[in-house]
Amino acid sequence: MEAADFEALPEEDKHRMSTMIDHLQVRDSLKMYNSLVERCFCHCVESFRRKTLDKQEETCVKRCAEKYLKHSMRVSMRFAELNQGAPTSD
Amino acid sequence: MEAADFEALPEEDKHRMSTMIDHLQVRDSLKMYNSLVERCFCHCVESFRRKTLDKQEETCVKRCAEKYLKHSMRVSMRFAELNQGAPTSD
Amino acid sequence: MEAADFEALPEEDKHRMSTMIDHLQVRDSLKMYNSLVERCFCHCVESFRRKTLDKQEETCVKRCAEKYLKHSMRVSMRFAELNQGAPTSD
Amino acid sequence: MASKGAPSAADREQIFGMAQQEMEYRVDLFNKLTQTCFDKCVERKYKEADLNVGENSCIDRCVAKYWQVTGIVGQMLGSNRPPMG
Amino acid sequence: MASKGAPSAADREQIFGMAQQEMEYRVDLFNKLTQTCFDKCVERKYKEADLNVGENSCIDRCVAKYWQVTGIVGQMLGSNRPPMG
Amino acid sequence: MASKGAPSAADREQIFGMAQQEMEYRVDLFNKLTQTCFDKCVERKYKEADLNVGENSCIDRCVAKYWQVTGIVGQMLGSNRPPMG
Repeated sequence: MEAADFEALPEEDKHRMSTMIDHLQVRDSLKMYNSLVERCFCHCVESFRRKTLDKQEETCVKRCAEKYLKHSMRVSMRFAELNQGAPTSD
Repeated sequence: MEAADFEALPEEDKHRMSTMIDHLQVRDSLKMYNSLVERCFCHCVESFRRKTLDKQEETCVKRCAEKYLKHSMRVSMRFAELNQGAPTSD
Repeated sequence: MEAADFEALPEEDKHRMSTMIDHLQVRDSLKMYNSLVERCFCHCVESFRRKTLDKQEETCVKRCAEKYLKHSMRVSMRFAELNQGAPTSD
Repeated sequence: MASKGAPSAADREQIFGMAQQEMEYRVDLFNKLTQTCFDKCVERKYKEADLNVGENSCIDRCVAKYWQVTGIVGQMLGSNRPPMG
Repeated sequence: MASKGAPSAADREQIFGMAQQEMEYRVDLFNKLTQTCFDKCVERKYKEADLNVGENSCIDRCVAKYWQVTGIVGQMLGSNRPPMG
Repeated sequence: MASKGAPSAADREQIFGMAQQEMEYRVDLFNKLTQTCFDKCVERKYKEADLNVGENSCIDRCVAKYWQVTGIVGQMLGSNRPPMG
């Protein structure tokens, strides 16, 4: 997709395009939310003898979720740099 | 999504909405079918020395599928209760 | 979906249908590309002490990708035969 | 918005799109929950086709705990109400 | 339906939607099958870029057995013809 | 194409569809990369809520290596530029 292609589009299509991008971003963040929950649940909850989380499980889930979010933001920055062809050093 | 939002919609949109819901439900059940097959295949079929299932594998697949369906229905009931804010006891 | 259903469709729908099929095929191949990358990365890259692939990892990735593509083509042929109800021998 | 509260075409698209995303989100959540609790609770020996008592109560608790995790994460993400509430 | 068997707009939408779902279902099935059989049959050492004889016959059998499983499950779900038959 | 380079309705659909697929592809790639590098780099003990130095540098290298793998595979698939360039 070249930038030129976008420029050739009439206003209504640009609008439609940005609506689509918004739509995909919401969907993306909901998906991220779902996989975060799945992962942190799997890593932190092992016992099913009660139907409420105990203190330890809750702490684990909170840290896991926070780590996942920080991780995801870091990946996002690195990913953007690589997409823009930033030079890399070892 | 508040109930009020739906009420404000004209008839044709309500129709469109229910078509969408039907569509997603069919898609959902097809996805469920696919993951059931994947899971039961993975759990039950280990040997590839013949190209047809032996009796034991077939029994395993059938039980696994039945269990998965029962499991899925149970999850669905519990999920609906929680969505409606049912009280939970331990 | 019976063949008859398609025949009853006007020309513009047939066109729309084939556009949809093209669209799904591109999406499918992009998904395949993504899962190939994920799988070969997981199998071949274990160390994160440098930020570039070493020679051994690179060789592993290339072979893995080639094998995955050959595998995928073979599955595709077998899958098509079964879809057409080809007889199977053990 | 037009007078008398009738939503405009753009508003209708918006409402429609949001409803669709919420539905897709719920389906995705339900599928992940179902698969996770199956792996956590159901024995892989498949000696019989029925869920036994232990499996059934494990499933109930698994769903309840999973639900709580969605709540905790939803709060952390800054809305009091998680996307699906 | 209109006379002469020309489908109405709504029927056309319906046919179109069903065809799309069937396509998506098949793609999903194919992808899962491909990944599952890769994991079951292809050695992870990647000593060479070709599939060897053992891997190839394992793949053929894996696909055939996977296909049978879809058939068994399809029957259990109450249609003689599984969704993709 | 119409004169003056204004794209026709069909061309616009085409451009639109391609853009959507490219977006979906990138989102899928990003999600897989995120999950894979989380599994490879982040310790599962969750002793604290911050990423430590070791985890952070592991993540950076993991992303860089993953990116190289997409490049290698993209080249093998016959385009000098992988789908996401």
